[in-house]
Amino acid sequence: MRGFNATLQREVLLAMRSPAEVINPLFFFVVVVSLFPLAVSPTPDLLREMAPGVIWVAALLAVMLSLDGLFRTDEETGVLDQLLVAPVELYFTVLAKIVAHWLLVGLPLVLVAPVLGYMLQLPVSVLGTLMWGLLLGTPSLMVIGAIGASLTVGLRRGSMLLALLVLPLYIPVLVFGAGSLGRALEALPVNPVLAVLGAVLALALSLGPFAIALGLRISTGD
Amino acid sequence: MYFDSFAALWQMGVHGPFVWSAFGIGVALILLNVGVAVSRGRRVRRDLKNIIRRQKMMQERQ
Amino acid sequence: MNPVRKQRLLITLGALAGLALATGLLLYAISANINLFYTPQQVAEGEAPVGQRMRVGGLVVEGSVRRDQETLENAFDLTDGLGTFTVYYVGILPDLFREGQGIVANGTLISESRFDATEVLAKHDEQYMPPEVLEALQRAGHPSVDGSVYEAEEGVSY
Amino acid sequence: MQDSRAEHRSQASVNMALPGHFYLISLVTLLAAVLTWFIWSAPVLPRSIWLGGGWVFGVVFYFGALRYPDLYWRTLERWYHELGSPRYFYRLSGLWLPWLVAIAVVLCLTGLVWGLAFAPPHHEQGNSYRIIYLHVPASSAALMGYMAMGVAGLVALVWRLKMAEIMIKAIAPFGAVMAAVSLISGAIWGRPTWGTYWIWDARLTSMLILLFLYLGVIALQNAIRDPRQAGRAASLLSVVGVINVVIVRYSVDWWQSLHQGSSMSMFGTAGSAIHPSMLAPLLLSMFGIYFLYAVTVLVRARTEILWRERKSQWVREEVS
Repeated sequence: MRGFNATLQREVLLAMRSPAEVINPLFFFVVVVSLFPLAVSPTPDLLREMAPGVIWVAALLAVMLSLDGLFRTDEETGVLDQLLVAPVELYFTVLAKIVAHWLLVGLPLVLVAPVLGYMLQLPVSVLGTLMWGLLLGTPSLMVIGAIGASLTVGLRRGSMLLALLVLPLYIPVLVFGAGSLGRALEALPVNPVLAVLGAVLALALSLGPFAIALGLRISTGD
Repeated sequence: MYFDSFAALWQMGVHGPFVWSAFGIGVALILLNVGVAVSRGRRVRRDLKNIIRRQKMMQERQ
Repeated sequence: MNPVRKQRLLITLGALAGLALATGLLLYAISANINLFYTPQQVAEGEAPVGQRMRVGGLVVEGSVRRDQETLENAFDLTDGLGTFTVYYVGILPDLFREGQGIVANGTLISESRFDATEVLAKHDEQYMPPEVLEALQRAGHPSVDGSVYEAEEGVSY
Repeated sequence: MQDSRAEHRSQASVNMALPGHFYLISLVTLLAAVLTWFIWSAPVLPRSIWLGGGWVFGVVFYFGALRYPDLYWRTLERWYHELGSPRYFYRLSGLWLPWLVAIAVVLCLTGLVWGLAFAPPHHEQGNSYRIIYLHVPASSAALMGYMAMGVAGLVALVWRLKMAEIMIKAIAPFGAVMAAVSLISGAIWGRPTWGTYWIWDARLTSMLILLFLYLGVIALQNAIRDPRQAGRAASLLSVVGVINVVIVRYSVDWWQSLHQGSSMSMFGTAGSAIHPSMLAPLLLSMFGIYFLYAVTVLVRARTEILWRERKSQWVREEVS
């Protein structure tokens, strides 16, 4: 557990020193969402219908772009090699990195989403579902994206490849996430859908770190 | 044959364009893929042959 | 226990707990009928919640279709042999819509005998056979033609 | 230096403490499970035939294995070790290849000609249904190929088997082409049948995602220079992808069922409703495509083996 806490603290400390890495994804999220009313049309009914898809796609892209650097700085500075030989299981290190990254990037997205939802004419009654959905969905996106990031860590022009690998894997989360919001708009029960999102999260958290650790070992040629 | 003539086979009622374009594209893609695999195999074999011959010549010269 | 063993044990237990949690949540989601798809039998038995939006599927009862050409109001009975109710729909019915054919409708269940549809979709015929065979079957009055395409107890994968 | 170390380790991990049987049993069980899932989700043949055949095979295998356990296990183990060795695989596949090519050509040609010219038309769709003689084999080959890639990926990750990595690299391109052919022919068929080239139907969407996953595996393989590393990375991605394909199928089914009904599910429900006169050519072309798949996979795998083993003595003898 000491290894887990140490990694968590280190990540948070590093992010505090360069706040751009935390603020940029959030800024990206807000900008992308506000592009849609300008590009399509600011008709309230249309916006409301589009809102679930727009918000979820924007959140997904923000998470994915933020993941590009998840292991890269560690790789460049040689920290990654240290982590690989440390007496702590890589599983915990990876999990700590993801938790830290989610606290720094994912949680702000969840918190700012209701404001954006309101701007996209979503009724206040569904904003709770929006937050719950993102709360359960963004960590899954982090884990799945980190698998891709671990495989592309040592590659030049890895970010484009990362998108290619990860976006198809994101589809279930996107479908159920946007679906929960869509059902909330139609006043249908959303708990079953949120439960599926939760199941995906549980699956991702329990199996994902294995895949990420393996991916890191493969990428470093270990 | 189900059709009376080759013209009828070609027209397939009203569906000729659909059926034949689907088969044309599909079969072309498949054959292209097989061709690429085979030609790549030949090229690799030829390259390896050249490399080995060159290495032998180098050895003999030494 | 040595620290590496302890860590591995923790990981295994955690992963197993995660898998169990995922299974539990999925079972809950499945039991909650995520599709909100109901058959006429379920509607007749009162399993379908009245007043909620849902999907229903079944066969259009022969001779039950009533169309109003002016207002585009349609009404027809939907059955699966075990229950029947009337579907009301305003709009143009799809081309493949025929009596005896399987359909799926989206809408609201008003009561156990009335369903207000916002959308009616015809189900594609899954049977693959030459026209001669179809004719022969129809001449012989074979019940499977046009009828058994829809299998209520199978649940049908929509 | 790096290479020899990896070589050594892969040798070591083959001779692990558990007997080979253990892994073989797990592998066969896994394959059976995957196959069952596949058959259940897309019964092109009546399920009874698939399952009946499966039972016959299972009973024969089980009692055979009970009566002559040594013979069975030794044979299986030998196969496993021999097929795991690139050199042996190269020699064996060279023997198979002419036969496979002949069978593939004969089956494909008879299936397609029969389907196009001799099979009766469909009672509602007329002649446009003849596209299934291309579409269905391509779709099923694309799905099967991805499953095979996932199994190979698992094998490659667990045992670091070089052949499994080579197989992934050989399967991916043809699988991508198969998925593309399935999508294109399906779109062309959709126009006269449903009145549109494309709808976001569950099957169409999941096939599109399958194509993306294939392309992802190919892209990852091309991006990494070291072949062993590329192979292992692709293995991991294909295993993750298989899990994803399963989830995608359910998620997409659920998602589109709320919005627009798939009134045109093809082989969705139980049993096959295809008349024998149409089924026969379909089966012929299906098996033809499978054999063609095998041919291209073997050709690609052989090329890859030659290139990877180019420094070894047997390749020198083989080539010159």
